[in-house]
Amino acid sequence: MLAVSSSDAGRWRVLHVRGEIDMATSPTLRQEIIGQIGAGHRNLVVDLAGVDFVDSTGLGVLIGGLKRTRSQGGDMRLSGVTGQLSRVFELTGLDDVFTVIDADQPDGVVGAQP
Amino acid sequence: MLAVSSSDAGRWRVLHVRGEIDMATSPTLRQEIIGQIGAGHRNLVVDLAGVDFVDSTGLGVLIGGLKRTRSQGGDMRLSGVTGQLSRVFELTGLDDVFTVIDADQPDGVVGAQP
Amino acid sequence: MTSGINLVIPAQPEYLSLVRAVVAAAAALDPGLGDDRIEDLRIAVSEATTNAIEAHANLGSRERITIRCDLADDRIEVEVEDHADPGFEAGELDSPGPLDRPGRLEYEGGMGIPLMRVLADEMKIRSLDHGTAVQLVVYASGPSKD
Amino acid sequence: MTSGINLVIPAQPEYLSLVRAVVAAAAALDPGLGDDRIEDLRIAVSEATTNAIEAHANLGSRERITIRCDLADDRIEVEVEDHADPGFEAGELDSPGPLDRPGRLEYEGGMGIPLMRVLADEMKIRSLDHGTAVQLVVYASGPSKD
Ligand SMILES: Nc1ncnc2c1ncn2[C@@H]1O[C@H](COP(=O)(O)OP(=O)(O)O)[C@@H](O)[C@H]1O
Ligand SMILES: Nc1ncnc2c1ncn2[C@@H]1O[C@H](COP(=O)(O)OP(=O)(O)O)[C@@H](O)[C@H]1O
Repeated sequence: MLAVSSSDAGRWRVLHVRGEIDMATSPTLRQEIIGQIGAGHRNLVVDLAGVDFVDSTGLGVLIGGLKRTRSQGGDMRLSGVTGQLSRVFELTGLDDVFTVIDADQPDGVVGAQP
Repeated sequence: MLAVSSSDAGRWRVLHVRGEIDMATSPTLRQEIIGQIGAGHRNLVVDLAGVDFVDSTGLGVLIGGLKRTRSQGGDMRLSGVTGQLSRVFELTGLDDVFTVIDADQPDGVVGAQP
Repeated sequence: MTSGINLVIPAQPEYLSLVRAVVAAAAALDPGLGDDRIEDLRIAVSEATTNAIEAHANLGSRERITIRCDLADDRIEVEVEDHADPGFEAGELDSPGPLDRPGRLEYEGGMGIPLMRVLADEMKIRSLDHGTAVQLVVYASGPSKD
Repeated sequence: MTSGINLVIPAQPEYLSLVRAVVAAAAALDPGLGDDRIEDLRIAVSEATTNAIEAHANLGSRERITIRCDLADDRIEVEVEDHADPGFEAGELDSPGPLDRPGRLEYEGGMGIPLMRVLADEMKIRSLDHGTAVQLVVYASGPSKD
């Protein structure tokens, strides 16, 4: 099960993801990211606070999103990376690739780094 | 997993049960009930508020406890019977056999019906 | 059976909660099955597996128990197959006492099969060459068994 | 293998969460395995099963995937066996790229096998006659793989 809702924080479009991101659900997230970029939202925050599992398929979708936003002159950041997520981000070296922002102060941090 | 702790409410000994009561765990509950009766506690309340599953083996242990306390001139009552538990109690007719007391006011109801 | 799940477990009670978790997860894949019916199936399968474990224990058998979940469009079928031989005694199946027969509550056992019968929409017990198969069916749009 | 659990699932991604739940529940029966190691095993088995499902999908195969959990005193072994034939291409197994090789992050895939390698204490891939078996071992008192 995966559910995605969205909200705005300044120039950032925030996608709030809930559930597990694996081979079954990652196409939903990919479509959502592509749809947002297509609708003109080149600056995305993917809020993973409601996600308790991400597999390599899900990591691939996040990498793809990062590359897509950047190729449009935008950017993608993550928040809510804890537990199992921080473990796989660390093991794959993705913690160095993604800008992970503090879930408690998303606006502040996001606003401070345009 | 099954965990049992106990407390006193007037003349009643209250067993607070947590976990699932099935073939794997019901021997623990049976031993606990027998031990309490052996230690002189003939009036027992089994608080099932922390239990989310009871199978027929568990129901059998509760019936056994009721009979054992009564054969010693005591009694056994239940509290916290909700969800899956109320379904199996209803289907087996045990809701008519056991006195189920309100978990919110255990002392009051227990004290009122010596 | 290509849309089915099989689970094979040792005939030991500590695996019961795993069986319940698998059945609940399998049943949740059927969009037509409400939470109440999933719960009914979960209880019924737990009872059938308990009986199978008990039958193995009585015989000291170390063989394993198979739980097959078969999801069809309109129903979920679960079969619990054990290898405890001999299985049911002759006649035992003909008169499973109803839950409300007078005096039944004098006994601390004997509630498993009657519970399965009221919880499942269909329940069949088959004697195998070297064991027993209990089949439990719950229909997605089945009559509420309450 | 009498203390083992087998799970057979259709080669479809919606069964992945069930596989993770079963592996976690099986691993939890091993008192020597901490929550962190159970989590490592759960991720690794999920990756192996994902690859198996993908291999079946690529071939349009409708056969099922078997996940065997074998609990021993000092370790838990899980084997994921698929029936996607041919399995790995020759040579593919010899050079699984490490996670940190330069440019690897240019690709959105290729993280599954490296993740399994770092998460499990042992990982072996065997080509079968008609498929692939991936074996993952986590030791109860094994070296922390952090
Ligand atoms: N799988 C089985 N193999 C052999 N006998 C069984 C099996 N399941 C049930 N039985 C028999 O049917 C009886 C009634 O089962 P049940 O209603 O579940 O109550 P209980 O298990 O408490 O006796 C059991 O005592 C056992 O003799
Ligand atoms: N069970 C399998 N059967 C056949 N090929 C496999 C299997 N598992 C992995 N592979 C091959 O190994 C490659 C690398 O796998 P992996 O590291 O998990 O990354 P990804 O699945 O993202 O490509 C796969 O692309 C596939 O070609």
